[in-house]
Amino acid sequence: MSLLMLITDNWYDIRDLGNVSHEILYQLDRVLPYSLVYIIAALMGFVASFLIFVLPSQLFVGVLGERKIIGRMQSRYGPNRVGKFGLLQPIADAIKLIQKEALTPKAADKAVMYIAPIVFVAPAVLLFAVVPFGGHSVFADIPVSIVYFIAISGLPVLAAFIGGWSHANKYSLFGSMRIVAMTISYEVPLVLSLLSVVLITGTMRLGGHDGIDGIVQWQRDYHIWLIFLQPLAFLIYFFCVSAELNRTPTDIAEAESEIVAGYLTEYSGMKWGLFYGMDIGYALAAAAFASTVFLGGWSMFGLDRWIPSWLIIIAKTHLFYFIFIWTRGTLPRLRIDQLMTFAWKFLLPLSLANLLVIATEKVIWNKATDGNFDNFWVYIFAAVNILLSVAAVFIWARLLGYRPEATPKRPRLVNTASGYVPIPAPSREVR
Amino acid sequence: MLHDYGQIGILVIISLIFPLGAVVTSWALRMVNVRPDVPSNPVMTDTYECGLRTEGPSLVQFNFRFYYIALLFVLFDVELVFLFPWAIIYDTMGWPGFFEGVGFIGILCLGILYAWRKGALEWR
Amino acid sequence: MTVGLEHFLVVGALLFCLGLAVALSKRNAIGVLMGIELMLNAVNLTLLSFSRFQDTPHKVAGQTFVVFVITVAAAEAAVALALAVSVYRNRQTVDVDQLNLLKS
Amino acid sequence: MPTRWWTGQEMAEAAERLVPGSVAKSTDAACYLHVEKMLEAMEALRVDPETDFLHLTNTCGVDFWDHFEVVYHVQSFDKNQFGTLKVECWERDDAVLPSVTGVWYGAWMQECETYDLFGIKFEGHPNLHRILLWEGFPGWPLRKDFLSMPGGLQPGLNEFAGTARRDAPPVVVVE
Amino acid sequence: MLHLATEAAAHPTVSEGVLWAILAAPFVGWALIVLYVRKLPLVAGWLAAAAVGVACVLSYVVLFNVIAKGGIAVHTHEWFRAGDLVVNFGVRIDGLTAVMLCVVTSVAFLVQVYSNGYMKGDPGIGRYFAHMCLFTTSMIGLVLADNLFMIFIFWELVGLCSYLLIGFWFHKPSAAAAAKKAFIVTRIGDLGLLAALLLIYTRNDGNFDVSAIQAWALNSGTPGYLVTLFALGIFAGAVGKSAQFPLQVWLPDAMEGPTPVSALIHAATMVAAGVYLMARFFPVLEASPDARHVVAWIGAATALIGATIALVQTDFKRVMAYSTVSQLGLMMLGLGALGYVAAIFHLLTHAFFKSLLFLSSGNVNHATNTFDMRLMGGLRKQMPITLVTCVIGSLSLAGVVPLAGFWSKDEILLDAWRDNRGLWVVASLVSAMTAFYMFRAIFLVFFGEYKGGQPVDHHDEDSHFHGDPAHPHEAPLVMWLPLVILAVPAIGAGIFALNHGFRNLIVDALPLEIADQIKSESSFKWGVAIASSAFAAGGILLAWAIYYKQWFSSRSIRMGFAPLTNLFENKWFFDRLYEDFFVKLVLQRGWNRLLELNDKYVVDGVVNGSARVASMASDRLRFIQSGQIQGYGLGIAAGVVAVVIAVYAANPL
Amino acid sequence: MNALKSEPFVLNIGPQHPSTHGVFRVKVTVDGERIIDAEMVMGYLHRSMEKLAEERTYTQNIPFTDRTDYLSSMSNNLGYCLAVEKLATIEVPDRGSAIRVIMAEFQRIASHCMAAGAFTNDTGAWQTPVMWAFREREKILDLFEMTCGARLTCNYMRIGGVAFDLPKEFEPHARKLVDTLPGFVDELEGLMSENEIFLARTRGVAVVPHELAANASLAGPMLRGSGIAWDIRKADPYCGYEKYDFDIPIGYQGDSFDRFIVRLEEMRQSVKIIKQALDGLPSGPHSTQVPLALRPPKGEAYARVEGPRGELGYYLVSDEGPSPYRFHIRPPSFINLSVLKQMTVGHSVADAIVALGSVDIVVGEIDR
Amino acid sequence: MHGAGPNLAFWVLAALTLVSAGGVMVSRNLLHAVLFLIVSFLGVAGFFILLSAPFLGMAQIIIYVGAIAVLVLFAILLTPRAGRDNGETRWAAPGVLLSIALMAVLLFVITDTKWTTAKDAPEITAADLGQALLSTWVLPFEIASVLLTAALIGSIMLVRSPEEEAEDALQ
Repeated sequence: MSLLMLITDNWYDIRDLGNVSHEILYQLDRVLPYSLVYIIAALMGFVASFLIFVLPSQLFVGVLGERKIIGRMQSRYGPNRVGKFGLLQPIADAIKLIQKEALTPKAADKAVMYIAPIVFVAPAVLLFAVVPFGGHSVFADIPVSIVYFIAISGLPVLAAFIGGWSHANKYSLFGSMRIVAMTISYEVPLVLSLLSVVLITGTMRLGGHDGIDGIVQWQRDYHIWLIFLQPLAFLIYFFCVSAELNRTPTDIAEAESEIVAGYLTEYSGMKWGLFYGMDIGYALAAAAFASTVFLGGWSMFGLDRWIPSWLIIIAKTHLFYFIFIWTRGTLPRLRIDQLMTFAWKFLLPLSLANLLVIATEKVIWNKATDGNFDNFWVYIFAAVNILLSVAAVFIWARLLGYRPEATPKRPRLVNTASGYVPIPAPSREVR
Repeated sequence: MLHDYGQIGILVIISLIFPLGAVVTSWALRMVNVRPDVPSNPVMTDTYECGLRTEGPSLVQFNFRFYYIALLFVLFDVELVFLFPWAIIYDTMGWPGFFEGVGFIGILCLGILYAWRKGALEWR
Repeated sequence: MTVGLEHFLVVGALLFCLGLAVALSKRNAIGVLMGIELMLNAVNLTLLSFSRFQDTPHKVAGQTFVVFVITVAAAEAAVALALAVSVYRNRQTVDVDQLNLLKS
Repeated sequence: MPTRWWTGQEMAEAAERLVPGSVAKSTDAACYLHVEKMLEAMEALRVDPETDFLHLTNTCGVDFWDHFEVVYHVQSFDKNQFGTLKVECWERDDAVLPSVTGVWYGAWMQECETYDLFGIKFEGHPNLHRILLWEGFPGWPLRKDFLSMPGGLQPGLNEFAGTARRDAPPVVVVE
Repeated sequence: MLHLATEAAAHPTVSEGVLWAILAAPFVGWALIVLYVRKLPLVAGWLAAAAVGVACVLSYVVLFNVIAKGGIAVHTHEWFRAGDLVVNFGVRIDGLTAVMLCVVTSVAFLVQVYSNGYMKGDPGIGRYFAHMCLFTTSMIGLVLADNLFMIFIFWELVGLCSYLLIGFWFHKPSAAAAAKKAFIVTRIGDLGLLAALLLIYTRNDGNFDVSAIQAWALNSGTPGYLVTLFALGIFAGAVGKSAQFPLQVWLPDAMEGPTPVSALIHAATMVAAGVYLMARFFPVLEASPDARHVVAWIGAATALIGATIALVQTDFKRVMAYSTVSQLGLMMLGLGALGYVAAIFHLLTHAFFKSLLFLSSGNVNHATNTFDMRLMGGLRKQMPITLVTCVIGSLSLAGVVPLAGFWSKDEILLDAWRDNRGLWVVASLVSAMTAFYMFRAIFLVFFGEYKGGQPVDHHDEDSHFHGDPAHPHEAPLVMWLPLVILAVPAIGAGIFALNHGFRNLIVDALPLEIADQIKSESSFKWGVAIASSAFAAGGILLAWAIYYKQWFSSRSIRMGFAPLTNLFENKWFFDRLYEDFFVKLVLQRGWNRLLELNDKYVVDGVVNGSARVASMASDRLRFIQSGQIQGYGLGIAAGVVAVVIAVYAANPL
Repeated sequence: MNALKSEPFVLNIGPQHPSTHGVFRVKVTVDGERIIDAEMVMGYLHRSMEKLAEERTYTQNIPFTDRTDYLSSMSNNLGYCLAVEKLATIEVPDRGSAIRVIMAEFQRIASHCMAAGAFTNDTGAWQTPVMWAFREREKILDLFEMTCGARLTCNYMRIGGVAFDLPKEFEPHARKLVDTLPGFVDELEGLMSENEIFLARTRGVAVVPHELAANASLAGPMLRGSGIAWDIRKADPYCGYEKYDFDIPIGYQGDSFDRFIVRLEEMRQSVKIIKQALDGLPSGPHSTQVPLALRPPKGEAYARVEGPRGELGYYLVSDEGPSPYRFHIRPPSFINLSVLKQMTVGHSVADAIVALGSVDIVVGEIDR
Repeated sequence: MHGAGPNLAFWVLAALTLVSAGGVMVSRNLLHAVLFLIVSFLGVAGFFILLSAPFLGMAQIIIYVGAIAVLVLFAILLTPRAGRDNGETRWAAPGVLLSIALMAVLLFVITDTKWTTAKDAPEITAADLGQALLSTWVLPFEIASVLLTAALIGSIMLVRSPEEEAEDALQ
């Protein structure tokens, strides 16, 4: 029984839909052997955390919502034919994809080409295992959640790589190399930004609840979101994660207008569908992770006592996901050299600087408060860090040669046709 | 403790079954002839190159810059094995911990400075 | 049968021997390196098994050693693959059969 | 100030002044250059500050059954003037003219086009190839006698003699 | 921190970090230059100067601290432990160390500054500064080291750096050969040092600490022959590094390196290392009279040989080089004559005026594109600053009264007088000769008519010269300013001898019983001083008469002393001796012949019998030596298996 | 040794590629991602219009001109009609000229909408700017439909004037549209040229220095982007352009961004011209009567207009027959392509796409 | 190890790891070999977790699967003409035999030894690891960074092309 409690006490919180599962498991444990109940618990966790919380929101907010919102941004309607408001569009898409002809090029490495999408999907599901949907409702409450997240999120790039490599297509190879190069470049500042979060909270557990340390619990304790305390880390996280997810403006790996969808060029039918669907899955996972780490997770300044916590986290996730949609709808794509330069010369030094600042502050904090609970210093640091972040971003950009005022954005106007008009000297100098 | 990981293990199996199911369903539909069995046109199984035959080998030598990037990445990735434990116990260490960490990162930064200096970060 | 130390050691030994076989038999230098990585992994596995099962006062030493072995393995892989790439640039091959400059 | 359109005579005067002996004849519309001296004259017309024809607007060929004319429309930005130069080519089977790409780079594509459609070879062109039609296309379509070429297409035929597909060998014209 | 029991009362209080910083500053400079700024000559140069400058400033901090507090402080840490061998890594600070630190870093700093002018435009300038920094580092490490093991490490590093720097223009065959020669010859001496190290390891329980060794030597229980062996061992090392007879041959050839390198090697760092080592282990000499006499007489021989060869050299820089050999001989002589203070004092003053002289020779080369004195002359008009500084250096070296050289040389002469009159005679002779050859050089270079220098060979792309030898000119600021600065101590360093300040400072580095004994001796004797001044004046006057007034033709004098001049001009046939006798005769004819005979009669007898067997076996075994790693790996793994089986079979658990 | 670098290999951009705006092919040889050689292959859409035109009467040729540059049929019609009028010395009534100006300028705006939208699409902006541009273009096409019944291939101009007079509801609609268009241009400018990523992608990419631009016969926004103030409407006014007040926008250094902003500014200037033309729209006939079987006197004529892509010239030779003896189009986007190699070599593939987009090619016009 | 779960996990992981390590041995295509190697690494990571070292398990995934595998893949793609061939040398047969011999010896030793095992397995958290790294092993901790930097610099020097070398050959 005590062992069963280990599994089940994640699930007792009333607002977490937890008591239902608790009751079910408790009753089941009386009649069934332990290992069966264990597997049923895992299945229920999967059903709850992925099939209830994630998949519907992925289908209807991710697939449909993204298409709708981008459609609105582009002054068109978006899907509106299948079902009311096009609600059934994702399902129609899925049915269409499943029965589509699945082409396999003659030159392709068939086994690898089939394995790649499957391997691509699995980590997306696994990522949600550590996302806390409430104080106690987290699928696997492991103490190294952040490292788990980093480790698992590094896997899909391999799948994309071998998928692109497998069909012996030049565009795909371009895409594969680009996606790996870009992902590994952006992984470094991403990890460093998360490291600064770990540094300040002192724990690698994502969730936590009263009595157990965790990043969400830390944010609850100090009544502040880490986005205020570490704006720079948040920004770096955002850039890096959108690069790793291949979202515009960093979608060079599947750049439609350059290398014709890159590593996806030869994929069709359900295999392509898995890549496409799970792209959104990863975006949602990244958004959920970001909301947990930087936006307070399932906590809401005390409101979580009244609102179901999973509602809060899903709302925050989709809020964050909306930013992805927004950038995708509005921004052009960067070039690979610019992206690499951005990662290594801009984000990496900034994240190191951020780490340094946080480390210094943490020591000062520990000395100043002597280990006592103190909100005052947190707010001071939040203010300081916001100022420092803005300053650091601008100063470092300047140091790297960013001169916004040096680029005229309007053409010159002349009134007579008279051959070459030389650029006036000062403006030529600035440029 | 281990139970949580066990659940993750079960989730691995589930998450592999999940896409496998999609692919298998697609395959099953082909079996019942909902979906065409063989591609209707031999050109469809050609490798795509904007509607032309592929010229020359597809797997060609790539830019060595990719390798530099991978090297730098390995460097920083290994670094995090050291830095996460450092960050966890940072509270208890005070200034010595600060200097140990800064020294560690500082030496790594020498590496990246070297790479920067040698132009390994330029993407030509 | 309850799994104990021996089981892990056996797995480690088997992995090590597989790695050794790969390292000794492959013609491609990169293949050889893969064998070496397997051997290093086997060593790590063995170290952790002892750390987990052996009753010693310095239990954390096993993990620490694994950390350093991982570091060394990463450095080794970086340098060895750089060597392979560099050799390829100069000789158009990474076939260890043909890399017999050591031959007296 | 509208463009000053130079007559052929004015053009001939300027060309003669710059490169004596380069003008073959002149009409109201255009100035005809000698083939031997055309490049020299064109270069001179381009660089001379008076004429300043640094922009080759248009180049095309015209088939007059017995000879080809290649027309060069040139203009100046600073002086805002426009002129027409012409060169005649009396050889039909092996029509060759010097390429003006050395003078105006902009003739690159247009000479290719003229070669493609008229069959006039431009000597000195860096990469003279059939730009719109495929290599091996029989005949030169814009010649007036194209439709009556031996073995060729008669009006009303729905299949064109030169329907060489990508993989098929080029059609050999049977005399 | 470990205080010696005898020095518990007073010890330098300077923090350990400062000492490590002195060691680290040039090292960091080296690392930065090698990694980042090799391609930026200006940055590299001034970075190197700055790095050494930092070390220099800190050295003076240490020196003043030591002066204020006196005594010895040892900061030691365990470095590694292999079995019962414990090797420490630490620093020792006392008067001797402090003085050496200041000498090394000051000269090195000025040389670095000078190099910024001298090496301008050289394609390998980044490499140059990196090596210089590393060289300074190793010398500082050598001086700071608190145990023999570390001393040995830095000792070898110094050797390596000297190899790199002498062979800096490695595309010149002569430079490459000189570098090799220096390296090999000093290695011969290092064998002795290694032997001494091993001796300590076996006989002193592996305790390499300097203090422990000193105590070991002074302990009455230690067998005398051991102390003598140890002393001779380290002296062998010093003979190699400090170019003592019979291993002095490398030093003049080392002139092939850039002139600032020569200045650094010959004035402050490498050659001084030998003297420093002997001074560091002075108690050992004290304890072993036999060793002491060997040191003294070898020093005397070296001094004499160096001085005589210097008399006839035509190359300005080689005059300096042989002068260095000679002066080092004098220092060794002083040490052997129990003149600990005198030798170190002479090392100090010599460092200043000899680097001054070397740098001025560099200036002269800068102006004339040659070192050959026969092609110079009359440079006093064009190069007044160089002339003045050079004359000051020469006067100091000659030992003219108020200048620094006088006081240090005088003390050596005094110690020689006290110890052994024969040594005194040699030393006096050498000092007279010193005065003569220095002023011979001065008159040849700066006075008379200018003879045109060496025309620039424009086809020689490696040529370092970038000027016009037909119109010599004064060197730029960075090149004459160090001269002027160095001239100050060359004039005034004698002031330290006043009131026994210097003596008290460095004697504190010794164990108490010896220190007291030395402190009780007087350091000045009118008779000796007057005699030495007379010798110096005589030498100068003779040079003036021959080379300025030309009252006697140098040619006729040369004829008159034909056999001697022949001997001197051929460097006492040392090179010929080594080349012909050792290399050709002994090695090639003797040893090889022996081997050949052995081959013919012993080996062949065996081999012929087994050859067939061997060839058959090798046919089968040849594939093992395929040059393929995997074959070797296979062998290793098979060996492991065999060993495991063997071990397991031998001790079943 | 060659193998020390990455291997050069051939990559086909087109004919079936999203960024070639039709069936156009650039065969690039790339070394890693850097282009070391670029070769254009075209002709996939060749319809031999110049030959066809020799068999048809002068009036019958007008629809052909629609189909060369199908994004700016009005300008093409106008150029052809001007050429025939010049050949046959036909006067056009003032109202006809003014209507022509209005239509040509609307067409320019529509075409630039397409150009700017497609260009931003090439830089990777995911469809949004192109959709916004299409929205405005649709309104203009609505006007065309209202006037002549066709949206894309209008066939509206006639020799001696225009086909029909403006419908009475045209003017209010046009005025309304003209009022909103500058706002739209500002919007597009705010979306794109205030965007750092867009700047980074286009600034300094595919630079055409002004010497090359002049020597390579470039025209239109490509020429003006390189800093050459040359506009046929100013230099050689036709249809009464000398009466309108407008400016020529020119760029700074001839990079892709300059060409883009020149196009945006031209849209503003066009709006200005349309406003003036609407205000001063004279009354009277919209066309002179011209015989259907027109037989111009023997001779030749070269007439040009400033099309959206540059100088659009028509060269006609008449032998007094009912159809032109020689009919030649000076296609601006064809000639503008001649610097494609110079623009792309040395840049990456992504930049090549941007360069191609900044040329604003229309394959119908290139291949004719 | 108590309970059915860990035991089952052990056997599954052992099968996964060893089978895919065997896949590295037998696969002819080098890229397939890398994929097998990745699976093997993942299995070892699972073992780490099973051995109560979750942090190291994650680190194993991050470094071996995330970084080193990518490095190997890049190295393969950068040496294209060397072929994807993963064939054997003539040392293969003796090498395999020797491996079997070594395996036999090791298995014998393992089974023959009486191992003393601890009764309880206290959790070693990342914090403990950090404490050990920053106190007992602080010098190796710092030197590890030096090692990594040296490896980076050396690798970059090795991979640099002759053109890049030529730029600063003389310096």
